[in-house]
Amino acid sequence: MAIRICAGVFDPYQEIQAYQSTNLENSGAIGATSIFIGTMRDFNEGDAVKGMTLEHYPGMTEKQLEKIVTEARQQWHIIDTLIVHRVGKILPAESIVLVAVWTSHRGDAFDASRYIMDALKSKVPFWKKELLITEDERWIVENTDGYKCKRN
Amino acid sequence: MAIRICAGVFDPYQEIQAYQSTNLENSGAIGATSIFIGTMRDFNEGDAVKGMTLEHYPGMTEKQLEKIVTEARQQWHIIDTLIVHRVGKILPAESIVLVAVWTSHRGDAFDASRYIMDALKSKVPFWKKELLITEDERWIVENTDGYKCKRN
Amino acid sequence: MLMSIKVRYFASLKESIGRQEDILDFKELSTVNEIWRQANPGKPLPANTLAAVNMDYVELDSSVKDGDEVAFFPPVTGG
Amino acid sequence: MLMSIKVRYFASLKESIGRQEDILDFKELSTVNEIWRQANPGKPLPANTLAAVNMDYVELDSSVKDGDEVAFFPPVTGG
Repeated sequence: MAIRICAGVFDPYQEIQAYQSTNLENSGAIGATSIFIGTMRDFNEGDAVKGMTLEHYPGMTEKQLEKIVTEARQQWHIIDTLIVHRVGKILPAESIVLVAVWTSHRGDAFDASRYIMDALKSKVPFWKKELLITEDERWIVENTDGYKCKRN
Repeated sequence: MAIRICAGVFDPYQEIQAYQSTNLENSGAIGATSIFIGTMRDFNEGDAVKGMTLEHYPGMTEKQLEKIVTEARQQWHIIDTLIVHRVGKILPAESIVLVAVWTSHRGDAFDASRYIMDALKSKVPFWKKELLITEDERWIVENTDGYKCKRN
Repeated sequence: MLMSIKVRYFASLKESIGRQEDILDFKELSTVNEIWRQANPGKPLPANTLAAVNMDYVELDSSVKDGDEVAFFPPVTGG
Repeated sequence: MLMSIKVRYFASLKESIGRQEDILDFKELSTVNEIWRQANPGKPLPANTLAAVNMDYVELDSSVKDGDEVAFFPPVTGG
């Protein structure tokens, strides 16, 4: 289990592969890996966005993430997890968050990665301030629940 | 949108990165990537497994996968998808399947990747034959729905 | 006119039948069920067998026309 | 005995208050609400503000003891 708060650009695929090769090599118990990567978009709420600053509450961030992983482990059979979250100044297309969950069966991997992402979005003390192409700055007020886009 | 049936070992992270750099470079619309990787375990139904052969129905495999992706696109806002599936002889810890879904919002990414995996497991003509360490061979009779492992 | 139908078998069903493919000739429009019976006389279709015509899933009473490819196979286990 | 409480503010709340940290002294056991009032006299706690004591979420009527770190911040927007 690893949690990393990252002040510079990170490559999610390098993070996963490095973690796997150190911690999960030859683990024949792994049948499923569910990975979520959140990336900065260049458009939000109808406005073109050219950058973002991610503030956080050092210490509480890690404490809440650890709590979320513990809760997930109580609900699903999890072999391992990796969470990386960016802070500081970010540009569009850069990675904001990586959640990887390794399990034996796919149901656990899907359920747990979704649980961790939803809990992270609602409980972990990160705050985003957007810089628009108009040079205006604005705090994002609230995360959506993320599940409103189903077409029918 | 890409679908690839692969007769040799594949590296899911290389597949994703190659696909992204060719098809999705500088896509500022992407906010979420949901990736599922299925890997061969060395243990199944109480027995140690040392290898597996994956048979498929060429042509129908691709047709059914395309249909599943079309169904997913009708239900969720999807920017792009990549599916890679292994066939032939496989060893434990090797990748069997990769499903990657790129979207603007995380709900669509989670929902669609899960939908694609579930549909793939129930509809796409692949069949697994396990080789046990006892040298016995056996066909896997039926895929589970994958969602029975919740602890409480 | 004679109808020619290709029949394919996969996985455990292919092994239990001992063949992977049949080419059958029919004198009239047939069904998937009828094709199984003609290709495998005396052998009932195993429970849970799935059928496809031209690579799409069909019910066993679906009709089959000249040139169709009919496939029989056990539940799929990919992913 | 004097209690010393560190109060921290984050994000838009930090900007609107114009401070990121206060150190307050109390003569008796206090609550999160009371700490806000003493640190920001005359300024009501903005709606939706979240509070944490020692990096765990708490209700506003939770009690606070010597050495605690109390934090106030708007809804989180990470991920």
